[in-house]
Amino acid sequence: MEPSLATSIGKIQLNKPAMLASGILGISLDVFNRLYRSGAGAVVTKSLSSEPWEGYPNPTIFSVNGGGWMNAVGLSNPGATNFAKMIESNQNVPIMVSLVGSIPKDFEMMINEFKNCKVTAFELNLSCPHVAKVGLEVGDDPELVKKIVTTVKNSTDVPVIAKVGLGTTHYLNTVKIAIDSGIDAITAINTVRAMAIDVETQRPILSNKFGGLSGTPIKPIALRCVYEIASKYNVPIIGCGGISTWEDAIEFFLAGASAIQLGSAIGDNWINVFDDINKGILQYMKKKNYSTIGEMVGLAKKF
Amino acid sequence: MEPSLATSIGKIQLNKPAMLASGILGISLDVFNRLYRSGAGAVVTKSLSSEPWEGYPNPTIFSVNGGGWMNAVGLSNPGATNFAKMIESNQNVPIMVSLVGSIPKDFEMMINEFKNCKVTAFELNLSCPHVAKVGLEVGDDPELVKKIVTTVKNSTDVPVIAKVGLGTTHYLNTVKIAIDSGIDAITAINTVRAMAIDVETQRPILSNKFGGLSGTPIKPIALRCVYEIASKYNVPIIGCGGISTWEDAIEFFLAGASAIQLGSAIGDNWINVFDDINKGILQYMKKKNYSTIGEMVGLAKKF
Amino acid sequence: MQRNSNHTTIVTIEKVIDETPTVRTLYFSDHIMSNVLPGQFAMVWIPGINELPMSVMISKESGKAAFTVRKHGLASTGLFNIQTGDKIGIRGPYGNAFDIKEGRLLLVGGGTGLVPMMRLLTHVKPTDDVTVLIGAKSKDEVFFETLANELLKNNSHNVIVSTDDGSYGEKGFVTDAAEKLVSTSHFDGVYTCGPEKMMYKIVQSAHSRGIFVQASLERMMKCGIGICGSCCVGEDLACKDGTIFDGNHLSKNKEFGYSHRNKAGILEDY
Amino acid sequence: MQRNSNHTTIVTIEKVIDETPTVRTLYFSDHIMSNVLPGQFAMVWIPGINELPMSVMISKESGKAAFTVRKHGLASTGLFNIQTGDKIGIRGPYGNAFDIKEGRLLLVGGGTGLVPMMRLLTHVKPTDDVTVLIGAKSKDEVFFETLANELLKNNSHNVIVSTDDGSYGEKGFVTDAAEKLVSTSHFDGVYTCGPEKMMYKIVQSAHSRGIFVQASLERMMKCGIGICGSCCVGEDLACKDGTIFDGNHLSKNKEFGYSHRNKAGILEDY
Ligand SMILES: Cc1cc2nc3c(=O)[nH]c(=O)nc-3n(C[C@H](O)[C@H](O)[C@H](O)COP(=O)(O)OP(=O)(O)OC[C@H]3O[C@@H](n4cnc5c(N)ncnc54)[C@H](O)[C@@H]3O)c2cc1C
Ligand SMILES: Cc1cc2nc3c(=O)[nH]c(=O)nc-3n(C[C@H](O)[C@H](O)[C@H](O)COP(=O)(O)OP(=O)(O)OC[C@H]3O[C@@H](n4cnc5c(N)ncnc54)[C@H](O)[C@@H]3O)c2cc1C
Ligand SMILES: Cc1cc2nc3c(=O)[nH]c(=O)nc-3n(C[C@H](O)[C@H](O)[C@H](O)COP(=O)(O)O)c2cc1C
Ligand SMILES: Cc1cc2nc3c(=O)[nH]c(=O)nc-3n(C[C@H](O)[C@H](O)[C@H](O)COP(=O)(O)O)c2cc1C
Ligand code: FES
Ligand code: FES
Repeated sequence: MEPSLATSIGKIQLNKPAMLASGILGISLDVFNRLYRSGAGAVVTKSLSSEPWEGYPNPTIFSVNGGGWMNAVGLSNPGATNFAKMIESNQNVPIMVSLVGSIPKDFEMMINEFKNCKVTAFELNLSCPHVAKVGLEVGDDPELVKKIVTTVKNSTDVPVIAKVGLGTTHYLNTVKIAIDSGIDAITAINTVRAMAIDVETQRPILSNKFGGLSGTPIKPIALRCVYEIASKYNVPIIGCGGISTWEDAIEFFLAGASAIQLGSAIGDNWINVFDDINKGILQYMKKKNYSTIGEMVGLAKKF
Repeated sequence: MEPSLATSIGKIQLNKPAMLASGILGISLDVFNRLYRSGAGAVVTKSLSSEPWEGYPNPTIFSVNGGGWMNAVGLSNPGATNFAKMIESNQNVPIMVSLVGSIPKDFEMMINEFKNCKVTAFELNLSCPHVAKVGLEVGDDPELVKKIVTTVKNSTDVPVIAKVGLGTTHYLNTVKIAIDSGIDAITAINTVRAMAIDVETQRPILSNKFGGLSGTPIKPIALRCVYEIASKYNVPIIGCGGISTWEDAIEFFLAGASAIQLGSAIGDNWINVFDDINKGILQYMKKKNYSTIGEMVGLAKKF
Repeated sequence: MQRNSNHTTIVTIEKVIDETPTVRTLYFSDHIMSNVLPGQFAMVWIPGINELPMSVMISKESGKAAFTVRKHGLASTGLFNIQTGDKIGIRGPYGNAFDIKEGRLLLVGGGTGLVPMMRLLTHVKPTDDVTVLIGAKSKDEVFFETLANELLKNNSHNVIVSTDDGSYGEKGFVTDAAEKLVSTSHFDGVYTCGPEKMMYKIVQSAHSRGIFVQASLERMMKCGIGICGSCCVGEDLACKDGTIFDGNHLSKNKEFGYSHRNKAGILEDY
Repeated sequence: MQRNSNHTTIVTIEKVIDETPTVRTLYFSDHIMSNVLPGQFAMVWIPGINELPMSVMISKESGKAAFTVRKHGLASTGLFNIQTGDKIGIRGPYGNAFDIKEGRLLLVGGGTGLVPMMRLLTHVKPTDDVTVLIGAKSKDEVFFETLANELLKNNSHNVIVSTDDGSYGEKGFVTDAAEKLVSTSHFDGVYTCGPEKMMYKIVQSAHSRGIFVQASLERMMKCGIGICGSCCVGEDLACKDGTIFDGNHLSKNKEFGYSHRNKAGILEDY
């Protein structure tokens, strides 16, 4: 039997396991359609806020010497209301809507905006490392995480995912609180707080000084987070961070992820990366005689 | 005037700013001499414990796809007593002795072993990410850090450095406690907890499963830590993490480091890396008209 | 070591030339930028201020390149105010290039949209017959007319300026002048860069007559390399799939000529 | 994509040959390992057990290589027990190579130290006159004698086995046999690999007579690439500066022949 690329992340069913990560190319329905055609199993939108945000001035993204990317786009986004209107017509593409906010009410309000949209899941960004008052500053506050997840879960029947990252408190605590508050799945990880300085002008390169490191450099870190979460908790996991090849994808499955997201790899290999990864996974499954992704998930945990 | 490579890290004076990081090639006085001749300003020893440790079985080190190294040598070391004997004859090389332990008494005892040795500084390893009960597990416990630093400072007149890393509590808290307890300088950062899985055999590659990521992938993270510490506290800083070129060194000076350490770069470029970096720094200083390293330290903070 | 085009290289501005009261050309030395293909752009870092996409302007001196910037908002004014000896950062080149046909060519440029047109002129064959249409609001906004004539001195050529107010050259919109040209004579290729409404009309004029036409699109750009999505035009990413698209493709794009996204990513009408 | 020698590649064992009751040779296909230089080693991962440095053994089939392992502690026993169809990981090759002189050559190997000697034999010139000295405790520990003769079938050659107990070949220590040879006839190069005490004597015998001699050193190895320091011999790192050193260098090294470091890095006498 031909192996299947379909996977389920708890209640979420996807035809293909590699998704577009939040913030990458993620502001237009036309582009979502194109990515879906290119082999993405789902697309995650840019993180949306209750009001439109312009984000930080440029430079907001650059390629790091020695691999990877650093960004501080500052969560620029058209706002949940504008965005919901834009994807109202969507029928085909599994869209996961990423949300940022500072208080439970922000999230409640935004989720309400999407009541007429076909949304596969909401992903709560509790882990952006470079914007004050949202992202990690929320994820680092256990009480707030609890309140937000509880509120969100009460506001919608759509599955809700919490996206975590390396903050000032231990991400495993955030995961635990999110699970205890009813979260459906975890995405791990977001970018890692970092910086770069231009030696000629002697100033930080990003306008925001600090940014988030993504791409190959963070893969070994992301993989250990997925493995740690999978070893400790029984929660569906989406692996994210530095994935750019099918081998990377398999590593994340073996560590315990049921699906993966990727962003930076698009900067290196453009959108064919989805197709390349899908093909590689299929070949691996044939060789190892798996018929479903699920058979691989967490296999490395037994060692 | 010819610029000078000499630098001071608080009370510590070095002729050259690039040091060998702990754990790299660091178990023999003959090798220390060789590295010193190759242009290292100082060498940090492997982290020593009160008893000899064999460390973990191999594989303990491997090169990461996409750059950098991952290791879980498990702090193998001959023990403080054996090591102190070995370096008793040292006259030339500025040696910084790195120490690991679980309780204040471990450190007190070890420092006592070195009373007949010429030691430039002690570096407390509060940040090894892959050995239970020591390293990060100590660094993550604020009360313990306070007790250890206080005890060590009372046991010796030699300058004491705390080496921090990304743990489960915020490293800036550890820095603050160390400073409040009288630390002389901070080394930032140690390796970052990470892992890799072999897709063919489907098992973690390191015998210890988890290891520490070092080399180019962690440079942007290390740099932001140095910048964050320098922006928040008035403490001499030694930058460490992914430094492999003179530009990297300058970035760390500009961020606020008075000296740097490097390890992984030796795996890529062998020990000529010290000479290459020294030459590059000198050229940069000439071009920018600096006569001392100190003039550069922290310049990027004003932005 | 080979330069990674995605890493910012710092260059020093060596010469600043005023083209008009609001447009300046800043020259610098950089071997890679001096040899980019016509239509390619760079991301230009003005330290402490911003980073902007800029078409790479030609220089007559080999190994040199330039940016021609119009003073507008904070960022472009920051670049405009850069002086000789100041440092800026550049990365790239990014984007595709014009597909230059042979024979009778028509180039239509408005404002700083003339920059890629000038580099295109350095790639035409001596046998080509080239018409350059320069559009401007008024006389004091006209620039690169002399340069265009100079670059074409070995070609059969025609450089026509039209100003909206008639204060210089022909009076009227450059789009009308273009329509007249393509409706009365044959062209093998039409190339345009400038305000989108202008390009839209040029593309319509040419494409509806089956003439090969290409336009270089401007969109909000943050990364320049196809990551951030801010430059999307329908399902295209201007920085990665473009910036140059041909008439065929553009006639199917529902955003071209009508709307673009602002800094927050909200679709706004032109 | 070119293989990064520092990344572990998984290979499948295709054949296992018993050399003695405690020594086995495991064959696998790997183009890079099949072509390493004589003296080079690999880091061999026995999944779930350990990773060990192993000299790369030759195979008669092209594109294949092997490891010849003596069952000793946990790790080597793990490798010894690997069966046909099992997978191991390899990275490398690491280390330098023998500097092979021309003329009259003497190779002295003890135990698995014969492995690099066998590969060296595949690099001698047909005009070389080659003597191979194989040392073993007793008859049932002798291996590679037939192989050595076979590899040298086109050379003027002499393969001599000496056993400590005289149960096979000449009776006595291989070091005495070597001393006798170098004291009675001229050699252009002497090469040795085996127990360090043995190598120490061979190096002394040859070096004191001004004969070019090289020995391949064994030390505790964790990284194989000059990071961990576990393999240091005086100021040398066996994995990076060696494993092969010549008599000149070794005669100045105060640890060679006397002491080595254990897994904790403590200097222990041989
Ligand atoms: C490929 C390309 C090539 C360009 N070449 C030139 C050139 O050669 N000379 C020249 O003067 N201008 C050029 N521009 C336009 C230039 O990048 C700026 O858009 C313009 O200078 C106004 O910027 P501002 O920040 O000063 O204006 P603001 O007042 O800050 O913004 C006004 C408008 O400018 C546009 N804009 C601002 N920032 C950006 C940005 N990062 N990317 C794209 N658009 C932006 C937006 O439409 C914005 O609404 C080019 C743009 C693109 C996309
Ligand atoms: C460059 C090199 C090439 C080698 N080639 C071969 C070969 O072709 N065939 C062969 O059988 N053996 C070879 N060895 C020796 C082999 O690596 C092991 O040392 C030996 O197999 C014993 O390992 P063990 O772990 O089973 O023994 P243990 O009982 O665990 O240890 C016994 C002793 O073996 C040595 N040892 C253990 N682990 C290592 C290690 N990682 N690196 C180096 N020494 C270690 C130490 O001296 C240790 O005290 C080579 C060693 C080196 C350095
Ligand atoms: C330009 C850029 C913008 C991003 N914006 C967001 C965002 O809005 N919300 C979010 O949760 N993550 C955001 N991320 C993080 C990614 O979703 C992802 O977690 C991270 O980049 C690691 O994956 P990668 O290595 O595959 O890129 C952004 C990343 C990049 C590079
Ligand atoms: C093989 C290896 C062993 C290490 N052992 C130690 C150690 O014993 N104590 C310690 O404080 N850090 C240890 N480290 C961490 C380094 O000192 C350094 O902090 C880290 O590698 C980052 O620097 P780099 O990127 O230049 O290697 C070790 C690193 C490596 C690669
Ligand atoms: S500018 Fe970022 S995708 Fe085009
Ligand atoms: S084995 Fe690590 S330095 Fe040689």
